[in-house]
Amino acid sequence: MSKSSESKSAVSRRSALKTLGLGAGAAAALPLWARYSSAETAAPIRIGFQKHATGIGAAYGRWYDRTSQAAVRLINEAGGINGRMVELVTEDDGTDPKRGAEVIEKFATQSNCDVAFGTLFSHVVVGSAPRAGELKLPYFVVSEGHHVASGMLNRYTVQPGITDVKSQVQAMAPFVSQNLGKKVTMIFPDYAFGHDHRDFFTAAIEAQGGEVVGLIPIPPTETSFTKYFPKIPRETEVIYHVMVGPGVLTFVKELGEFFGPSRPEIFGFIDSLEAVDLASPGLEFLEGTYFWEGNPRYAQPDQTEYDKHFRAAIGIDENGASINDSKDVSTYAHMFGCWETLYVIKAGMEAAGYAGPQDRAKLIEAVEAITTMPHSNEHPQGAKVFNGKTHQVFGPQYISKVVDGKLMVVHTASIEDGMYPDEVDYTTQAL
Amino acid sequence: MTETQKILVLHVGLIALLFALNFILPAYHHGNLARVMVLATYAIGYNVMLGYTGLLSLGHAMFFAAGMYGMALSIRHLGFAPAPALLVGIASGAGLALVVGLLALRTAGVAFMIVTLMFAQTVYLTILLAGRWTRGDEGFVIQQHERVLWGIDLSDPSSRYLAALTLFAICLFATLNLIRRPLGRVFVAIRENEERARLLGYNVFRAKLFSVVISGTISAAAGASYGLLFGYAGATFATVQYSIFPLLWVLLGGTGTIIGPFLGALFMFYLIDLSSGVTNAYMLIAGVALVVLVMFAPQGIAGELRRRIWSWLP
Amino acid sequence: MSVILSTHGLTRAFSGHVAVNAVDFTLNEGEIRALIGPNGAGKTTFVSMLIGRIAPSAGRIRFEDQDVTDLPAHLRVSRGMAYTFQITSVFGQLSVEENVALAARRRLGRDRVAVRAEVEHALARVGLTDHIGQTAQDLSYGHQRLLEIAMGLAQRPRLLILDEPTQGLAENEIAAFKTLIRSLVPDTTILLIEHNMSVVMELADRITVLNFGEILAEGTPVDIHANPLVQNAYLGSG
Amino acid sequence: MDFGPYLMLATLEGAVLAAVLALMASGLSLVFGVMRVVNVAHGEFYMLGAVLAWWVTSMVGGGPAVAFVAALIVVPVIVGALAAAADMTVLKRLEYDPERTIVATIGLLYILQQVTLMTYGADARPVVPPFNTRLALPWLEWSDGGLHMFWPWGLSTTTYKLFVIVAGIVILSAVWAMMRHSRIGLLMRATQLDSEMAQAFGIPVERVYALVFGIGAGLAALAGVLIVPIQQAHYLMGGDALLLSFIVVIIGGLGSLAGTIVAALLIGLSDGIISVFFSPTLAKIIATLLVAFVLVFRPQGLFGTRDR
Repeated sequence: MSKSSESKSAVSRRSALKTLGLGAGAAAALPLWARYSSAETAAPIRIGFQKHATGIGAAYGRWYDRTSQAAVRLINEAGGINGRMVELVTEDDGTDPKRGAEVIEKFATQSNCDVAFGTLFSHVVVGSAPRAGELKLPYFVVSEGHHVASGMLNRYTVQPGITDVKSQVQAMAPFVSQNLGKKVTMIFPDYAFGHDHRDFFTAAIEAQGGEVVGLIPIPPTETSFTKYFPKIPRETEVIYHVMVGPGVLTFVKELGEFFGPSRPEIFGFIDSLEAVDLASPGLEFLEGTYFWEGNPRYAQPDQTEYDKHFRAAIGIDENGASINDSKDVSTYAHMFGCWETLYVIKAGMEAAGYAGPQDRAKLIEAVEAITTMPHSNEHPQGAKVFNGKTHQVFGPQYISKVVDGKLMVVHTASIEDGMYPDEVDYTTQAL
Repeated sequence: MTETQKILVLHVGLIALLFALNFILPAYHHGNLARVMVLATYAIGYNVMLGYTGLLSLGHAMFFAAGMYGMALSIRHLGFAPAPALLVGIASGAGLALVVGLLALRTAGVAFMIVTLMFAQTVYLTILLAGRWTRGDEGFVIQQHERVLWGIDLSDPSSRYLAALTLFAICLFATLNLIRRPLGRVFVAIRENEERARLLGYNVFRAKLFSVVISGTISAAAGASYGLLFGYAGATFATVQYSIFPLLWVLLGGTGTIIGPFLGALFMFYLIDLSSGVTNAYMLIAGVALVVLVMFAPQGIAGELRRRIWSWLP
Repeated sequence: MSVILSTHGLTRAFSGHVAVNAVDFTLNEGEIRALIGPNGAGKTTFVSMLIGRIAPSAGRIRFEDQDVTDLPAHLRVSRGMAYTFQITSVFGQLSVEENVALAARRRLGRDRVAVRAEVEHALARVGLTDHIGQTAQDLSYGHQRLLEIAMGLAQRPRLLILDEPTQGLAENEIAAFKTLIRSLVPDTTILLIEHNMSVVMELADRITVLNFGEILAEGTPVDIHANPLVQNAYLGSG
Repeated sequence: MDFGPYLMLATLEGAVLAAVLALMASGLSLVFGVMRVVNVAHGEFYMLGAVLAWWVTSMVGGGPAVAFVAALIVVPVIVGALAAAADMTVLKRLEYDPERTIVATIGLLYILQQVTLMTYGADARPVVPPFNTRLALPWLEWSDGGLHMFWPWGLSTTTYKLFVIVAGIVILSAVWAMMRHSRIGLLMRATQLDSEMAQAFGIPVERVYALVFGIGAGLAALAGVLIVPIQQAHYLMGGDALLLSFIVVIIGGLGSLAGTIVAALLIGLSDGIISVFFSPTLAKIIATLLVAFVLVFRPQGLFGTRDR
């Protein structure tokens, strides 16, 4: 597998050289003014990639980077966007909203980026988006936060590659109440991301005739969790957990140690174990528990060609780990969002006839005009519906069960399960 | 020129230079400088305590955050206009500083550092606890239409720059004036020798309390302005890291100098900005810079200037 | 003559060790009083309680007919006491001028002209006029002692407590010091801890001898000089 | 869960935290006691302990137990040597000026953290515990006119957690014995009392300082090695540990080893027990405020004595 991708890149280098050679020859034959304008159009499209290289988001940042690099490579091999190569301009935001906003400014005014892209953590998105809006820099986030669709942000901020948390959570409720139990205890981080889970899931499960019997918010920066578990009410039928950050493995391990052999049903968001090897010591108890997955980490028996293509391009094996290091587990449930977003940028730019920063408004309008995206190599996670008013995409959600130490999909929630009424219409805002 | 004239020329010159830069800087550096001026204001506030009174706080982020949230929450939940919201922010910082000062000043030295750290941690956790209103760590956006101060749209680059410059200039000259007045001289006396100051008949506790309140108020003004100018309030600004930053800027620029905080904030900003192009681990460079500075230039940039050429530098 | 300062049963114990034991002491307005005694007799502890640096374990202090025992140091100073440290305690990084100005400014406030005049006056009296622009820590040790005294003077105190003021001064400076102190009375009352016996004998109106935290003797220089108890205490300790 | 078993569980969890905290904080306290400086990079030595433990255990074969013992021995030595080197190259030149030392150790903190990020990466990595059996614990209940033993849901601990508690006690006893009864301990105590006097008596104060700084860091690293099979090694793990050990050292009275250990117990246990009564974040707020108020109203710490 690695061999074929090597030869592919060698080909692409050769073809790139050829293109360059042609370009130079053509340029030499043209008059001076034309040479300049052609040089401009031949210049690459620059996509500013706001990367969580350091800070608490770093584990995600690394995989967002690999995914994005792979997608850009493929886009370039296929001729780029509007005949121009695509270049990622990567800046670390330190997973910090202040630095995030500074990075956005840098993209817009210093490194001549056409668009900004790639942010995951909500606070960085919310801190950066106002600057993107003011600078009229299209800002494509891959955050799964509800901030875009809630109307808090602005016309220039779009989330076209990953479903938001409100939709994800809502889509889980029917399965949970019908298959696992009606009395749910939620364990979640005590900040905005966790509160979204709390509020949206509580509403959704009640709509399904279930109820939340216990809420256990965990303070950020907590490193040991056992002491909170006794607060789980005895009547609990299902535990719903979602954690983020470096303490996730401890959390899941201690949850297992707490219950020992007799446990209620457990349903978690894979965020609790993203980038963590399911074969890690202490996770044996997860056998038979359920997870939401944005994209199934383990290649399923009915794996699509699109998923194979996606894995091969990034260099990921059938267990969702790096092909070079089986212990290097990816953030598979989220990172497809970068890939799909880049293809949305490509589609938007092509539809808008994007030629340069003067066309940024046109680009936003073109993206807003997108409605559906078919399940394809460009959208390997599944077909999508995009809502141009709320700037939010909706896709299928997966529920997997741990069987023999692997996550096997048992239910696919449809796009409709995750739909909710619009809370904003960004298209009414000025461009 | 007398010393007073030299001092005036230097500081008025700095403000004039910054004003002129508004018209010539390229967009990126123009934006950066606006940010640096607000952060430098925060550092000026910090310097009142550390540089002029000898009080080392490790919890100043709580004042910055108090200003930011006082402003932002009154816009978001009470529908205030920017001007009164700004006042609410500044008043929140002043009030918090008064309470913290009354308690923390019962301690000194290392204990004072830790107490301020603990209070700041409490403020941070309280912001998270009140997530229903503050949106916790994620924070919230202050929309563009809510940021029009006296008809001036603060999201416009030039307005933002000039607003930041105004804030910076006010605080710069206010502290310059302060340290030349009797109260400021008492601060310095306390920094130099607290016991002696007490036995000259000065109420040292009250003077230190003034210092904490002035420092907290300026820091809160910076926090409120930051939120208003850049359209965002979030709990990150209350974390320990944001208490360490002004310490770094002030030490880097020169403790107990009026222009030091600005120089430090500017230097640090570009150090991080440039080194982040070289390596992901740009904080490594910040770390090395700190160690090197403290070993070879403990007085900071302005301190070295004072030691070598401008002995009159206030 | 009226009493400016008195103590009644003033006591201070440090974790069991009694440094000052039930001292009854009165100081008359306008006099120069010397406080002497062997090392460890409790002199510095005693004056530290007078000025408020150390809280007494028991006893009361009255200053100008008011009980000041519970007042913090800075309020005693603002009522007219002043204190110069035994170990030089000036603001080392600040200029000589600013050191004295700080002492004067509490009383004179923002009046820059008056402060400046007071500074020049105090420095002239101790002979440091030429050093006005220097940084205090660059002064010689003796000059720092004089600066300390100038800071005392600039406060225009009613009672000036000097803790070993002549330590480290040259002979000619000591002579000038004696003249200076004499010129202060009777407006200012002087309480002086001193080891230099010639200074004590020449300056003091009366002498109080402290030994093991208690008053051993009190009287004129001539009386004390002749007192066998005092001689014994000094010889015994030395 | 019923109140009784809940309290017992919280106590057990608290004891594990207390053991680790006591180790780490005694290192901080030792450094402050002898050298009169605050080492802000102390949390990073803890982090290095955990990260190097991961590294050593993945290098050494022969099963988790052997690998873990190897880490337990090798890692503190490496970290201690590193810290001693930092002391000799940086802190010594600052002449241990308290404020400059704080700044320098903040710099050191960033350096260690970022070098770890560059080499080890941003992931949290687990270390296999040498042994780890879940122990369900019984509880007694008065019912039907007699005492009955039953096994409440969730009341359990693991053998490894019990081992951490025991290891903490053993190591701290060893440190205490070293301070009391060895020549090195004597030199340290002499230096602590009066460094100038110690120098005058021919004690190599500089070397004692380097040694103390090394031992302090070694203790933090040891805490890191012990905790890593329970938590994971992550490059940002030092921050909160530093904050907690600061709290412990302050509550215990700066520089007092016995006070530090008592305070670690108090903080460890109360961290567990306060969370029984309040919502977790509120519990953290209350605990933080309590510490602040202790400092404000008893600045010498709960167990220290006033200087004058």
